[in-house]
Amino acid sequence: MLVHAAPYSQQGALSALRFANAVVERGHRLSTVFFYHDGVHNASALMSPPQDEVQLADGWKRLHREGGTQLLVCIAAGLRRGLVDTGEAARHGLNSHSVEPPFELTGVGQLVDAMLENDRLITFAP
Amino acid sequence: MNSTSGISPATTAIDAPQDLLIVLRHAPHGSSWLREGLDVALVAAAFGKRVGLLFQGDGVFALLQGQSSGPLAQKGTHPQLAMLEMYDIEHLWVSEAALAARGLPVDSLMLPVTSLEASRIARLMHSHPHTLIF
Amino acid sequence: MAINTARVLNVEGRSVALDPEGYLVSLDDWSPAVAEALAADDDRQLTAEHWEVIEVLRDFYRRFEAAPAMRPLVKAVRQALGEEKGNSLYLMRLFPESPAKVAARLAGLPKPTNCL
Amino acid sequence: MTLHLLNRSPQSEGVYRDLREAFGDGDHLLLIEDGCYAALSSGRDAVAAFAGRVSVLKEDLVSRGLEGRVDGAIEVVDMQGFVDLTEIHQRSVSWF
Repeated sequence: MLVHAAPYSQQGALSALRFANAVVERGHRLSTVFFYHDGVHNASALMSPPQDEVQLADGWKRLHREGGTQLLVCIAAGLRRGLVDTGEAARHGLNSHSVEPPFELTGVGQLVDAMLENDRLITFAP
Repeated sequence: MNSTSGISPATTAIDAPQDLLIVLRHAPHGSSWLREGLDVALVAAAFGKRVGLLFQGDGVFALLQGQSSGPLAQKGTHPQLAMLEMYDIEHLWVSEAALAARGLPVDSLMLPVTSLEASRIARLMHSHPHTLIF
Repeated sequence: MAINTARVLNVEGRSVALDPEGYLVSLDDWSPAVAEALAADDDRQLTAEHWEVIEVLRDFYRRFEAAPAMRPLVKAVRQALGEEKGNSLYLMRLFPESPAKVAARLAGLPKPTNCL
Repeated sequence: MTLHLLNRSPQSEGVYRDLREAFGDGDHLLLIEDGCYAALSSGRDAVAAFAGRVSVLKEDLVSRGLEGRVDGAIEVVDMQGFVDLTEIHQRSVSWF
């Protein structure tokens, strides 16, 4: 699955999560969610929505915890937008980070690999 | 109608499907869609995948001559397009209708492209195993 | 400038700021003397063969505003310097580890985004 | 056979125009998010070219108060139906 939509800005992030849950319920394996464009914001460890709203971050992490879905974040798109894990923070001399496991910063090459290895790719856009 | 310039028809035929088709529908500068779509194309090609590009809708403005970063000091996409050749991305298709709607003749573009009428665009999509739209 | 300076290299009396991985903070600081200093900092000695490739990289960046991945680097070197040098073995020998990364640093190109 | 997802209202004419070019024999269109406004009878022109091969996602209709207003020619599917469509169609692309 490829997610371009930012959380809470566009419905695409929520649509993606709801579709992901439905696919898993059906018994399919969802190997990878790749976050690109503004979708990288879904990986922010600092998201703090009000309690009475959809908890997108919890939803993504549950996919990883219960089904082993990889949560991959495009590193180039992420760095530009402030999505940085501890490794990249060190590499760039930043004193804080915003991405934590199970989200992983990775290259676009992983998207290409995932596309070729899996039998379906569904994109959710803003 | 199928007009080609520069590249021999054999290399741009739509019956030469690539591993991946990237469809570019957004104009340069106003958003990062075009840039990020091209980035996927370049990375896939750097990994040895065969990549084709289809310019559709406002994406055809990416092919306009005379672009620059200019007063915006924001990187444009025209150097990325010029670089495609270095990544062996040679299959460039463009929507004939999108060009016509925007008053752009195919021979005024910065790269040689093959223009396709609508029915051939549908066939192009069908002939590719993987398509991403940006 | 949002890029952080980790340390400063002194080159011919000028201070050249480097980021935590040794890439130039400001690409305008680059000069051949800076390239030599960056190489020395890495315990590398630049020969004429290295310089040919560095020039190819700088030309690539001038034309395309981007640092090449390995495949297009090989192609650019082949176009500029011929078949004998336009192959990854030759480049790996000149710039061990990762030619695209190491040579880009010496040529004063932007730090790769780790995208590959 | 390709499943096309579209999430824009029919006021975004360009995206419908580009989709028409790319829509082939045996393809199917699923309207999601703001795309479900094209499922109203007022959106008939926008999706006329895909007649008989258009579905719309129920939860997006319901949340927008559109469930009772869908054009009769368009099939309403729930999330399970969305999954079905991705199973039937080997490929999927998204228009936005």
